[in-house]
Amino acid sequence: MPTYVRTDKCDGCKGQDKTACMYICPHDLMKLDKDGSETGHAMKAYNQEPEQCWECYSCVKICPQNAIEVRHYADIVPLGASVQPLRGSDSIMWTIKFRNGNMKRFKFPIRTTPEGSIEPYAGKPKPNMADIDKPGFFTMTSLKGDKSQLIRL
Amino acid sequence: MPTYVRTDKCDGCKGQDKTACMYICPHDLMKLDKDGSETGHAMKAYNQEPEQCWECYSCVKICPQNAIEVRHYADIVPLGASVQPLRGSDSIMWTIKFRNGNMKRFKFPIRTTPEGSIEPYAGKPKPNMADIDKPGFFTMTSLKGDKSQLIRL
Amino acid sequence: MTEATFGNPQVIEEEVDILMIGGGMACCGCAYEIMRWIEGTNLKVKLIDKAAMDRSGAVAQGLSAINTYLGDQDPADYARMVANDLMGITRDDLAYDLGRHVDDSVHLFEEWGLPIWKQPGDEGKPLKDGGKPVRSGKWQIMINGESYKWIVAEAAKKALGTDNIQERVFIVKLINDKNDPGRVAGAIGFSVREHKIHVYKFKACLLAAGGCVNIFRPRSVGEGTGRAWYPVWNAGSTYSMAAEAGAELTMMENRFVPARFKDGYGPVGAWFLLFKAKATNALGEDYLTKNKALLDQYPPYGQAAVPASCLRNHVMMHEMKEGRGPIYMDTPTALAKLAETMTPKEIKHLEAEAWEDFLDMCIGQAGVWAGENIEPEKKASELMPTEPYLLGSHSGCCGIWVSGPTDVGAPAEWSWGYRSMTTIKGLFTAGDGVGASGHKFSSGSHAEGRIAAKSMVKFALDNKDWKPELDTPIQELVDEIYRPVRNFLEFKDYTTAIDVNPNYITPKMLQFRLQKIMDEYCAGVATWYQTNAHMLKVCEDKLEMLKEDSLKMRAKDLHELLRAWENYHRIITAEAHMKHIQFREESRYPGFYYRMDYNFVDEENWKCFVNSTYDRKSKKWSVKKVPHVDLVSKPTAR
Amino acid sequence: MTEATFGNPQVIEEEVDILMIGGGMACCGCAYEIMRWIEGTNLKVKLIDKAAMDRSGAVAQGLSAINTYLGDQDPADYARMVANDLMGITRDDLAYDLGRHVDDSVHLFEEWGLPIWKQPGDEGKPLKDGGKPVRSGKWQIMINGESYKWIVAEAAKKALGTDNIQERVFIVKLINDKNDPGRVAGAIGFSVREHKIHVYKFKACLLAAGGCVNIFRPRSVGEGTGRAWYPVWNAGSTYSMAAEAGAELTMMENRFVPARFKDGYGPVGAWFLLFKAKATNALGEDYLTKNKALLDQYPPYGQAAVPASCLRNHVMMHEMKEGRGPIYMDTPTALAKLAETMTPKEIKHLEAEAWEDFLDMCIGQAGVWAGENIEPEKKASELMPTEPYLLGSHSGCCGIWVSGPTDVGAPAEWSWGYRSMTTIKGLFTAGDGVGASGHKFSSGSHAEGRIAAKSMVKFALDNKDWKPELDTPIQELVDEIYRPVRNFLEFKDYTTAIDVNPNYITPKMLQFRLQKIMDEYCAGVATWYQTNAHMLKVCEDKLEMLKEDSLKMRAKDLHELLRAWENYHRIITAEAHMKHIQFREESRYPGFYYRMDYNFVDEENWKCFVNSTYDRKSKKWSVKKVPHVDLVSKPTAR
Ligand SMILES: Cc1cc2c(cc1C)N(S(=O)(=O)O)C1C(=O)NC(=O)N=C1N2C[C@H](O)[C@H](O)[C@H](O)COP(=O)(O)OP(=O)(O)OC[C@H]1O[C@@H](n2cnc3c(N)ncnc32)[C@H](O)[C@@H]1O
Ligand SMILES: Cc1cc2c(cc1C)N(S(=O)(=O)O)[C@@H]1C(=O)NC(=O)N=C1N2C[C@H](O)[C@H](O)[C@H](O)COP(=O)(O)OP(=O)(O)OC[C@H]1O[C@@H](n2cnc3c(N)ncnc32)[C@H](O)[C@@H]1O
Ligand SMILES: Nc1ncnc2c1ncn2[C@@H]1O[C@H](COP(=O)(O)O)[C@@H](O)[C@H]1O
Ligand SMILES: Nc1ncnc2c1ncn2[C@@H]1O[C@H](COP(=O)(O)O)[C@@H](O)[C@H]1O
Ligand SMILES: Nc1ncnc2c1ncn2[C@@H]1O[C@H](COP(=O)(O)O)[C@@H](O)[C@H]1O
Ligand code: SF4
Ligand code: SF4
Ligand code: SF4
Ligand code: SF4
Ligand code: NA
Repeated sequence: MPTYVRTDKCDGCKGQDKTACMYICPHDLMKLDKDGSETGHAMKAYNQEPEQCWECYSCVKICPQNAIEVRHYADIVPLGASVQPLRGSDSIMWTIKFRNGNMKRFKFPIRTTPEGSIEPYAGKPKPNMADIDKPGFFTMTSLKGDKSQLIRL
Repeated sequence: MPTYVRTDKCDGCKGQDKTACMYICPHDLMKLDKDGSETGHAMKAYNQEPEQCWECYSCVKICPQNAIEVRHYADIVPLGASVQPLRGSDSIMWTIKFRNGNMKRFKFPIRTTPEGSIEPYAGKPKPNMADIDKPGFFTMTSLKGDKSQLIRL
Repeated sequence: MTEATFGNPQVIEEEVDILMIGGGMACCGCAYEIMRWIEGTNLKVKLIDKAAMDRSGAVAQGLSAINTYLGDQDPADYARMVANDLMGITRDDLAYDLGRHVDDSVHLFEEWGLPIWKQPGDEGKPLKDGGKPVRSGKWQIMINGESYKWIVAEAAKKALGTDNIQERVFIVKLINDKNDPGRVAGAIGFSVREHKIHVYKFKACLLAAGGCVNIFRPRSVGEGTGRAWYPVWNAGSTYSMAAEAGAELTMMENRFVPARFKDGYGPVGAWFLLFKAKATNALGEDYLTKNKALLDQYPPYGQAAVPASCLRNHVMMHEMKEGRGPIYMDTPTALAKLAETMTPKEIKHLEAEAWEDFLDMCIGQAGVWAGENIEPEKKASELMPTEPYLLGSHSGCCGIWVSGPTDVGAPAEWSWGYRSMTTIKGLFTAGDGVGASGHKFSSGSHAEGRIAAKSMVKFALDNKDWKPELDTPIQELVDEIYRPVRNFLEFKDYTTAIDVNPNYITPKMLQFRLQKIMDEYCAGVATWYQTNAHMLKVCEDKLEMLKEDSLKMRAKDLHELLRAWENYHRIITAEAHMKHIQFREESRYPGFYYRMDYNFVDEENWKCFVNSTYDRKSKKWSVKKVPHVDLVSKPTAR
Repeated sequence: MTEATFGNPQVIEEEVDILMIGGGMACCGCAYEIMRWIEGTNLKVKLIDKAAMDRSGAVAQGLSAINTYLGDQDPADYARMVANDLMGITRDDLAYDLGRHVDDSVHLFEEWGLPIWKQPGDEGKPLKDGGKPVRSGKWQIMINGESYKWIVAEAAKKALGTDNIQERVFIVKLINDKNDPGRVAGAIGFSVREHKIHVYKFKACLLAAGGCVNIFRPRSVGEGTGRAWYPVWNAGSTYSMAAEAGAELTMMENRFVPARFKDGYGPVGAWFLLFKAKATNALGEDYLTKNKALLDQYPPYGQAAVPASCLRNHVMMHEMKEGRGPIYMDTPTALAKLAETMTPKEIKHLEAEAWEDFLDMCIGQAGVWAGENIEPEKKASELMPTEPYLLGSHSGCCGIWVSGPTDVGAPAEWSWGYRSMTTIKGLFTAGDGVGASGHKFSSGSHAEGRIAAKSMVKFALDNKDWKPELDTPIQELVDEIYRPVRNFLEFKDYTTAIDVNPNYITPKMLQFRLQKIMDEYCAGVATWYQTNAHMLKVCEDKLEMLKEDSLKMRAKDLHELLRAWENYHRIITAEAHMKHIQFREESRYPGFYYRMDYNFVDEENWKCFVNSTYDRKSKKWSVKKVPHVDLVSKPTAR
């Protein structure tokens, strides 16, 4: 199920230094063909090693042009289906097209806080250096557990 | 064990219409890169689908420049060995280099008559049209076989 | 006329009397025999090979033995051996007929220049004149076979003449006659060198395009995909084109799973027979002897002097499954034993013979030995069963149902027309094409081509005034053949990478998909050759979708167009194989495949042929039982 | 300075106090905890990820459940479950410690914005405040996890600050201290974006680069090679770099072979636990119930309420081998049963949940369903065991031997230094890196990273004045890392096609060769997970040659250089796995692998850890037994 990039949609992230798809792919697959020497399509991205694609959809979800789609692994899956997301700030919409033409749509929440809003230590206690080699976290100093269960104590 | 073509040896069969390797490969693998657009090496041949090479050595044996060699399938065989023939008109010489550097050489006959010398029907009888729907060949009209073995006759 | 381009081929029509499709052993035999019989008849013949005859087909690389040479032996004995090796279900009429013809082809090979090993003292003496061959086995003789095909092709080409040969044209389909759907009238194919489509009309046609490889997943996946035992270029064209033309297939459930040297798939015959090597399990046990009880479960086939090939596999796999692998060919012991009575010079010669066995027919195995630093006198080599192949001339017997000889006592139903003709009028076959026989090998395939040749001449003469008319407009056929090219040209710019595109599929990925389906559901190596009705049903459904998707193959050049159509042929062949295995509710070939829901040989209900026909319009198969009869006496269970 | 080019990289040296290698769940946990503890200490930290933290590691795609959340349950019970699932041999100290820490990380996730499903009535109530989760199983809770990693990474990145993060640098090796070979002093890696090599010196290092995939051949071969269950980018860097630095590994014989939806490898947990679906054989039989006798052969592990994961596979494979496959997840029955008491709206919701389970964590499986026209309410789906993976945080427990907590009654030998430190001074690990525990999952890995964080701060403070010195000249390391590039530049024009060259090997072919060796000899899918001492010996010899040949890898660009070093890490990891399986003379994990020569669990002789060390100079492994002790009471055989 490797990704492919639609020629009509990709704008090479407007010539920015780092394209969104290259930035995000955990397996370093997406590549911008600057001069078209590799694909014939200058300033557009492509998947340089489709047989290593995990179909994780990270690039699909992040592409600002929705230019990336997925064609299920052709050596496994019959042709004609597609699974395409549209990821918003708090939810994701999925459109599933079956080989036989049937369609399904789903929407799921993805996040309850605005993106970028996390303040890691806001309202959290300061750690106590005296606890550094004790169990527990700075957020949690008392630990659960019925110690009588530990038969060698 | 796909074939490879040595850049320093291949002369593209001197720009002839049909190269020897393209002529002979039973699987249509060898290809002349006329303008270098496919390999960077103009007017030299290459194996266009190495993962389909049967290692039959047909191209290796026929190349007039001895430009074709074989590197054992890299996903199967440890590196460093080679098996290289030199095919003459009546015999073939094999040089086998082991991974550990050991060498073996063998020479075997391949043909007892000069190449191109076969006269298919010289000295052979003419067929008798009356025999056309009987068993046997024009070279052989009596057939072996103890018919009593045939239990339904 | 505008110049032909990619996507816009020139169409060339031609009419002959007899067409040969293929340029392998069978067609070479046919070419040789036929040109002599048509001298003075005005019949026009043509041979079409997808490759170059000098090195096309299964013998491209050479061979180190001729496996069928009877010498003093009786054809009835030969027919018995063939039947036992194929678990009892063969056509004795075909095997017997082959047995009484085959030696003549071998004599010709020798005359043409093929070096045949002789017994000491008989060195210069031709077989024909009583020269004693070096027999590796009861039926096999040793040769220096590097140039085997080159020699046989030279004779065929000389006989035919250059004008009657067309190389590098791949035949895609047979075309039925407009007025008689039970008859063939033509064939169509394309050049892989020029933008040309060739249409041939004919009265008779020999379809002998070899067997089928690569419908099952091979054991290696990268560069090593090329390393199948059977030559990667034989793509089931014979079976698929015959089926599409309506010819009855037989025993398509049969397959061949050779046990071979691991990884290189080098031949084992010479090692077992000539060098008398033993195969052992990892503990050094001679497992064939040890597991006699397993062989006894399959009387009489397991009890013959040489147990059936599939049963030899069965026992080997038993050891592997029980965890006593790897299986080894004990080459050091065999060579040491032979060397006991030898001079140093003879020992050197013996070593050369061992290497030549590979270098003559499976050079890749020599590569494996060299890469792994294996010297056979020092280190044993692993054996391994390969993925399954479909063929009819080696130790397998799938193929087309043909009309047999009339003088050997066969039932009338086995000979309905011209010798070697299929159930479709005008369509003949030989070699790997002929089903329900097997063990013809190179020599027998050549001989069978010659047998067919005469019959086709007779047919053509009998139909002198008949004119072939195609049942389909040529432009429709051309459009179909070039569809993969048009798929490519239409959609290639839709995505930025030509290999990943929702509008088409590359032939390579389609082939992988086919292989995955067959491997996982139709008893490939993934399941240790096991299947059952449930798995076959899944297989059936998946193949159906694959067949639909085959219309979406793309071809970016003529080479890929070749791959596209080879794969189409593979799909049809695979489907036939699956349908037959589905139909036969027993496990006739343990070691080749297991129907786990009927894991036994059922002599009472299934000692019969299974035949099928395909309807290319409805895309449906019909499968049926056909009674089996022995024409020579056979041993019974001990 | 001349500009850096391909083949001539710029070398950048940097010194920090604490380095984190990896940016997955464990390193994100570490980053969060550590930045708080070092406030005001002047300690300098840096995190290096080969990818982008937002979507790196196993959680890149998201997850649909958090599999470790204790809630009201006791850590001792958790430790019991972990031990049973891993056939008795786990470190209770580590599991117990994790169990008492893990919930806090889950509470943070929820606070940061991860949607966690709640019981009706508790919708808005956080877990922390007693909100009742929707439990799929005893330990698992359901989430809307598409953005799980994005959220966790945001917190970690905010905590760290941009300057302390370096993405797209692949760490190749750890460097030992010049004066103390039992200590690490640095790490070296290269950028896949710029021609730069990065050398880091440090006092302490958290090596948490995930587990290992693709040392075994995957079940598909073309485009589908990318479809492993485990993320293709985790390449055993954790185990191999630790081993090369001299750290003791433990339980490297353990592996995880998940049973998954066939072809897409979609998760089964929610189907079994939340939807209460049953797995059946092709005949519709509930094989787990039917084969209770098989489970009873492995007391007590097969007799628990939830039999050990490997044993669930064992029973499933038994059915497949007996020819009763395919195995199905009976989704229609499960959904119909749930729907019995539901409103149409609830049924629609249920359907959405079924799809979300895939869409949140294994979108490819949704693709398989769509491509095959499968609607789970109508058609059952096949299950299949995958190829083996090595990991320590899911249902597997291979990894590094670490120092445990001191307050839970563990033997003194289990805690020799700082918590989470390996046997190499300064080298810490977490998540998939920690061996002999398992079932930490995403939440536990995060928590374990936090546990390590504190310990590393302590270590760095205790070693404030210690200066790291590398035991190898940097230029030597640079030359080694760029060898594949130089192999390419030197030889690329020797042949006319850059991928076939006798002087080098592409990383892809090398990976295929590794996978072939492991698959065929070390109990991969090819042998149905079977091996024996003979096969392992062959494996050992072949891996040795492969290791030699790894010096000949080529890299035609930085992307391929990444693949080259990933594969080197895979080879070392594979070697460890093989050596451990070779050493443990029993079959501890039936269903994950079988030593056919010792096909039983041997509680008397092998109820022990197996630990190993590697010497990178001599390239030799030492393997030994380490006694096992229970810290919580365990059931005995019934
Ligand atoms: C593959 C193989 C085969 C053998 C062996 C080892 C190996 C590795 N061994 S050992 O195992 O025992 O080692 C043998 C041996 O030593 N001795 C022996 O006698 N026979 C052996 N065989 C068997 C013989 O080779 C075999 O029986 C004959 O060759 C069969 O003859 P024939 O049926 O004609 O098939 P072919 O493969 O030779 O020729 C096929 C031709 O068709 C062409 N073709 C195919 N499709 C076409 C299309 N669509 N259009 C046009 N042309 C299209 C091909 O190009 C070819 O010309
Ligand atoms: C693969 C997978 C995993 C899970 C699941 C499904 C699937 C398909 N499921 S279910 O089965 O039940 O469906 C889970 C689930 O639903 N719930 C759950 O809690 N956990 C599940 N896991 C388990 C967790 O994901 C797992 O336990 C944790 O992620 C482990 O954390 P950690 O040990 O940190 O590994 P990581 O994969 O997250 O991160 C690794 C990092 O290392 C980087 N890296 C790797 N090598 C490096 C190198 N040489 N140099 C620099 N960086 C270098 C990576 O980029 C990454 O950042
Ligand atoms: N173990 C064996 N015993 C007897 N004949 C064999 C054996 N193995 C191969 N043969 C025969 O040897 C020839 C070549 O075999 P192979 O190398 O298997 O293709 C064929 O005629 C086989 O039937
Ligand atoms: N897709 C989902 N998203 C969020 N919560 C869900 C989801 N599915 C089930 N739940 C939880 O499960 C319970 C039942 O859900 P509902 O059917 O929406 O009333 C509620 O408490 C929800 O919080
Ligand atoms: N059949 C089962 N019975 C009990 N627990 C299971 C089963 N299958 C999976 N699990 C658990 O469910 C979670 C997710 O499982 P999986 O989808 O297999 O990764 C893990 O905690 C597993 O241990
Ligand atoms: S993220 Fe989208 S628009 Fe940007 S380069 Fe990649 S495919 Fe093109
Ligand atoms: S789907 Fe995932 S693995 Fe595939 S290219 Fe996109 S980001 Fe990379
Ligand atoms: S036959 Fe040899 S010289 Fe001629 S093109 Fe091929 S490789 Fe070059
Ligand atoms: S070795 Fe044979 S298959 Fe390979 S390229 Fe040469 S002729 Fe073709
Ligand atoms: Na899962």
